[in-house]
Amino acid sequence: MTFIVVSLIKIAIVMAFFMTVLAYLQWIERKVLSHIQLRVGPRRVGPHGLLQPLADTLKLFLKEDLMPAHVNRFLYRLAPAVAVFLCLLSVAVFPFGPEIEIFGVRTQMQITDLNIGILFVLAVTSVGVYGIAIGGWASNNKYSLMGGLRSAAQMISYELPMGLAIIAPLLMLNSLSFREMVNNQAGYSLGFIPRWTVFQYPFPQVFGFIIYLIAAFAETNRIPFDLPEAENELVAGYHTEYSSMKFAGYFMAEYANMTTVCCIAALLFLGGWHPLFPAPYSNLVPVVVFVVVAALAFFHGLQPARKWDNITFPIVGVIALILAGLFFVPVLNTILIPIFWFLSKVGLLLFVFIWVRGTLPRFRYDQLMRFAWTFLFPVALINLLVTGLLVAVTTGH
Amino acid sequence: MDTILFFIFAIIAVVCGLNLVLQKHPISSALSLIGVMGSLAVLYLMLGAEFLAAAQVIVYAGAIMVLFVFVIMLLNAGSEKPGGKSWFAQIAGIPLLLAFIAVMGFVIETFLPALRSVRFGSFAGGTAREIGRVLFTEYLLPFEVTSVLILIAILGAVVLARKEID
Amino acid sequence: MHHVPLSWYLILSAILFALGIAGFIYRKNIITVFMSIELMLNAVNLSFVAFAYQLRQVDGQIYAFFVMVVAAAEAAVGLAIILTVFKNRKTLQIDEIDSMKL
Amino acid sequence: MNLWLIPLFPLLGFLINGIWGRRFSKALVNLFAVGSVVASFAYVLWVLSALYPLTTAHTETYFTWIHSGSLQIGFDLTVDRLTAIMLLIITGVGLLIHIYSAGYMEHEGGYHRFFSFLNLFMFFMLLLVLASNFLLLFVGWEGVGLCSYLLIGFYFGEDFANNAGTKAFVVNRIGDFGFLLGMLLIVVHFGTLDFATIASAVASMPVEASAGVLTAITLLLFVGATGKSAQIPLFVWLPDAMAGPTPVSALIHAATMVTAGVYMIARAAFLYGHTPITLHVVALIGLFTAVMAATIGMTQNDIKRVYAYSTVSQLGYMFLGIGVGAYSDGIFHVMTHAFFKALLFLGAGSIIHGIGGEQDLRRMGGLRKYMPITFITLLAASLAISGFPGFSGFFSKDAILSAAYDYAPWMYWVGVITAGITAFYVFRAFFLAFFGDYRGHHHPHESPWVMTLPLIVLAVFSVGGGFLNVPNWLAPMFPNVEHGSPLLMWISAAVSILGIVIAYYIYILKPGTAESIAAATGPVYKLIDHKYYVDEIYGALIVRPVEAFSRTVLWKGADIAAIDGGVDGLGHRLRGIGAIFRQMQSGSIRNYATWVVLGSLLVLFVLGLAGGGR
Repeated sequence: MTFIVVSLIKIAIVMAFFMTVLAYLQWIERKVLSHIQLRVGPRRVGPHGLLQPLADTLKLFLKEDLMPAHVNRFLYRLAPAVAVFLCLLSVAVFPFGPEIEIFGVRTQMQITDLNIGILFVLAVTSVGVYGIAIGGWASNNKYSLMGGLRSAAQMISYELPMGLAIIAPLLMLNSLSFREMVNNQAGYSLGFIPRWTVFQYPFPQVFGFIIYLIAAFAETNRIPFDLPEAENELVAGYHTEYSSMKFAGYFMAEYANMTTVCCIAALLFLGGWHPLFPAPYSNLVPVVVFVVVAALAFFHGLQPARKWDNITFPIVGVIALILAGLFFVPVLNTILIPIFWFLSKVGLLLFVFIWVRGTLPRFRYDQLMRFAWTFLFPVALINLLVTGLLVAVTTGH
Repeated sequence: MDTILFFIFAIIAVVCGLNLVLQKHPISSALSLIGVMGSLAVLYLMLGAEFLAAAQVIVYAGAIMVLFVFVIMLLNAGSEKPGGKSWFAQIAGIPLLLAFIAVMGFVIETFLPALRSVRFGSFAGGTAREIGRVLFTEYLLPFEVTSVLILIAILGAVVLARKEID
Repeated sequence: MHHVPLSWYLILSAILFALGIAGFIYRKNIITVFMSIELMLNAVNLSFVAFAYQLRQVDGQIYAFFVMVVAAAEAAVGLAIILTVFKNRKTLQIDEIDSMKL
Repeated sequence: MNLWLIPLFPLLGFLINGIWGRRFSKALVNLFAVGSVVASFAYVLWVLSALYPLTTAHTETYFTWIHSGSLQIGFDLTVDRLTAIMLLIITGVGLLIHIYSAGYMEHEGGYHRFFSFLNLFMFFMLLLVLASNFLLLFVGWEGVGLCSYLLIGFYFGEDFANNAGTKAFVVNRIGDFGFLLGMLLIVVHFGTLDFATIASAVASMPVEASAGVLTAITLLLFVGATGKSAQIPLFVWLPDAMAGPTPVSALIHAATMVTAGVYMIARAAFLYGHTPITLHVVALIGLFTAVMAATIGMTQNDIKRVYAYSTVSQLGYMFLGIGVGAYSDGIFHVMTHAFFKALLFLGAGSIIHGIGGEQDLRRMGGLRKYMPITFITLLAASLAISGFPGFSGFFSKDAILSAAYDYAPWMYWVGVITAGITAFYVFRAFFLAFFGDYRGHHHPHESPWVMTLPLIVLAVFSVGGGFLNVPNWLAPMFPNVEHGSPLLMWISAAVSILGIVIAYYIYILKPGTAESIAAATGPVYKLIDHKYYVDEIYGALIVRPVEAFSRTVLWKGADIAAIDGGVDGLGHRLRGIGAIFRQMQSGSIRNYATWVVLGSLLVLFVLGLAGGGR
């Protein structure tokens, strides 16, 4: 009985946190992009536009839910639902912390631990294609059909290199379940180099990581590969005919996919919740980070550039200090530190995504496909072969 | 718990199967086929075939059915025109079908010896490790042959489907 | 009835197989026929796995795996053929494609 | 003594003339043709003089011709007293006829072809006579049949010649068939075909009172003889054989070939001795043939046909002689007949030659003024054939008739009457040809000496032939029993003279009486004139039924219905079955699907039944 209750609680926590992250991810992206492009980004709604995501969701929610006449009714509604459902599904298997003891209940900081975890995620991503393909086809207009087909084709093409890139670290971690993978990445070789897959002994998976990231960009239709819904070419690609909530669904699906992909990368390549350097010192890092944030906040608060700066910045500074204080509570410590490291890695990767979006131009469709099949796929294969060879040699059996 | 799961997914599978047969438009029958495959994946898990379940979803639902959906979308062929079905099929179709199922049921019930009852987890043979070991030792030759088969299939598909550039 | 006897799985696979046959014979669109064949193959896979469970051997699953691989190859080539058929004859109705001449 | 030289000379003549004859001049062809026969005749005389007493047969074996299993047939030739006579007749008369035909064929086309065939005939006849086993005899037998076909059909441009040739050959073949069966029976029964061995084997066997193996053999051999020597059932071919040139008729259809049958039976006397039934049959057939042919001869208007029917009749006498057991008398009559019948034919030839190819007696007459030599020689021959006392015919025919009297008196009286009829029709032809005034529109002229010389020689032999006492020459081979009282001789002579007087009376004194008698006798005359409708009967009984049978049963029935029907039918049925299966290739994929499912269910069912589920 406790199992159900505990898992329900865990699900509640994770979903709440995950949904807020999705919303604010949109905000972060717009802020970062604007600063990259030397503009300010959303500032009207709430301090520094912090309430902007709330406004967006309300807007989409309240908009009239159009149902175009010539559309295949059932499939038109089914497509966004499928897209959203699938991308939220894979969060269930991500561990973000070791085994912990709270309120007398020993549990894992993870919704569930499947011993075929990675396969489950792969399956979900491969089925994810339907959301877009059927959406494009159901809206019954040429642009969305072409958009749907192209994005489906792109996702399938990049699924292969991603799959191979994922298999390579598995050879070294020799387990399919995420928890065991992360456990295998614990420890430090030569004292200070963390045994993350990226730095692990037989063959550091740097290439695998890079290939995975590139494939990830393609999977989530992010900038360099976002041709299908590129505004100036196919109007809006597969979700041209969609409005309000259905459009919001696709929008959310995109960001959810992005975070999922980053979590996988963090777990597979960057050692999940293991800190960068050995224990005693690494515990201080989160405190230092928050203290620095608080200092910056107060500094800006003192020289208000804008009308309310002198109020908003100090508030931010105080919050940062509180957070820093939390890390000193011994009970919370064991929980918060792993979460901190895990989230910082995921945050870093998300920043990379947004950063890339702000800088790189868009691929043409045929370049995109040729790049996948003639370059990425062979390199992933070679990487897999070399890893296999070295693992076989080193483990010696 | 197992029986409930079995019944849910068995019924889903049968309903989707029927849907596949009865639907006019190929896209809806394609989706119902995906439903069947999903429910079968779950049944495989019930029977301890984890790797196969994942493979079923990835290969069948994720790749093959995508091809089907692609082709249906590309060709955009409308739903079937009614009529043209032989009178024999109309009349004798359903009873024959039921008769076939009844016969198979009878055969399964009587001929096969004591069959085990399915308890989830009682046979964990289907793990990736076990399948990998067997696949690359006992079944290495078939594995290589099928890889060649797949290569040929790809070449065939490419040659058949490419536009004549002339 | 705490657990489900294996024979129900077999009966389910029989039902699916029968549905496959019905589709295979009854439908007029090539793609639907092709899909009913896939359904039949899936039914066979199910009985493979069921017997693998019964005999406590993993060989059944290996066979199912190979069936899946072959089905993939077959689907690839079959769909390519359907494409060319459609390109040449502008129709997918089986009854209209009944002579070698175009 | 290499007897094989005798047949070799004519063979060489045949080969030389046959191959290069086309390029030779007529004289050169004559040289080779007649030369080879002269050489052969001379060599025969030399051999006979060397072997003079020849009481026992002189046999020479050269090589083993056939050796299969127990049967051993050698190429070996025999000469004994019987062969000597035949050799003399063949080469002697043959030579005269060769000389005669040199003149007769002067202005005929295919000169070298005629003589090469004639030489070939001589070769086969000599081989037949010299053979010392049945098979070699049969080779000669077939050879002469072939040559008669070739020579009858000499004018192959004419239809009647071709038909006559074919008719002769077919009828002969039927006879030969009987002969062959007889030989096979001999092989089965005695294991060999050699005369000497068979004779010694038969000697110890009892005389067959009832019909036994020997009777069967002799009867079958006799069938062969009737075919070759034109007796009752198979004589139809001889009258038509007159379609050939006259020397051919003289040599083959008078002197030599037709006597082959008589010679064969005489040669196989050791067999016939043991089968009285067959001898009785031979006698009867001989007698009836004689009577029947003689009556037909009376009404014939073509001179060669008259002499053809007289040949058939005289052969009947020879078989009568053999049938009643007087072998030597039969052979004696063969010799005398050879002389006067050859003369008759050559005489007719010179008449035809003289009046430009006309053969019809009604368009002749008064030729004694134009052809004195032919007239005299033909008179001698006619007297000889009708048995005028003192002439050769009288001695041989009378001997046969008296022997017949001892055997069965009624045969004697029938024979004498036939002799009278013979005398009548011979002299009828003689008077029609030579007396009265010439009814033709040619200018008759005497034949050159090259034709008349043989006539004269033959006339001498016809007259003097009777005094060559053949019976006692053949005594050692055939027991010669003295028989018949002189009274019988005088009766037969008187009857023949009576025949001559009647003919003289009808045709010379009162020319119109022939027609009146013909009108008076009405139906009987018509019956005889139409040769007893024998050809028509054969046509109706054999030819038409066989033709009808082959058309309806064999052609329509077997060929079309059975064979064509079967083959085409099979093809048709296969197409039918094919059509059924074609339905399956309807092109509709749904049909195929249904068949696939049904097939798999069937297999499942069979496996279920057979396997039964372990």
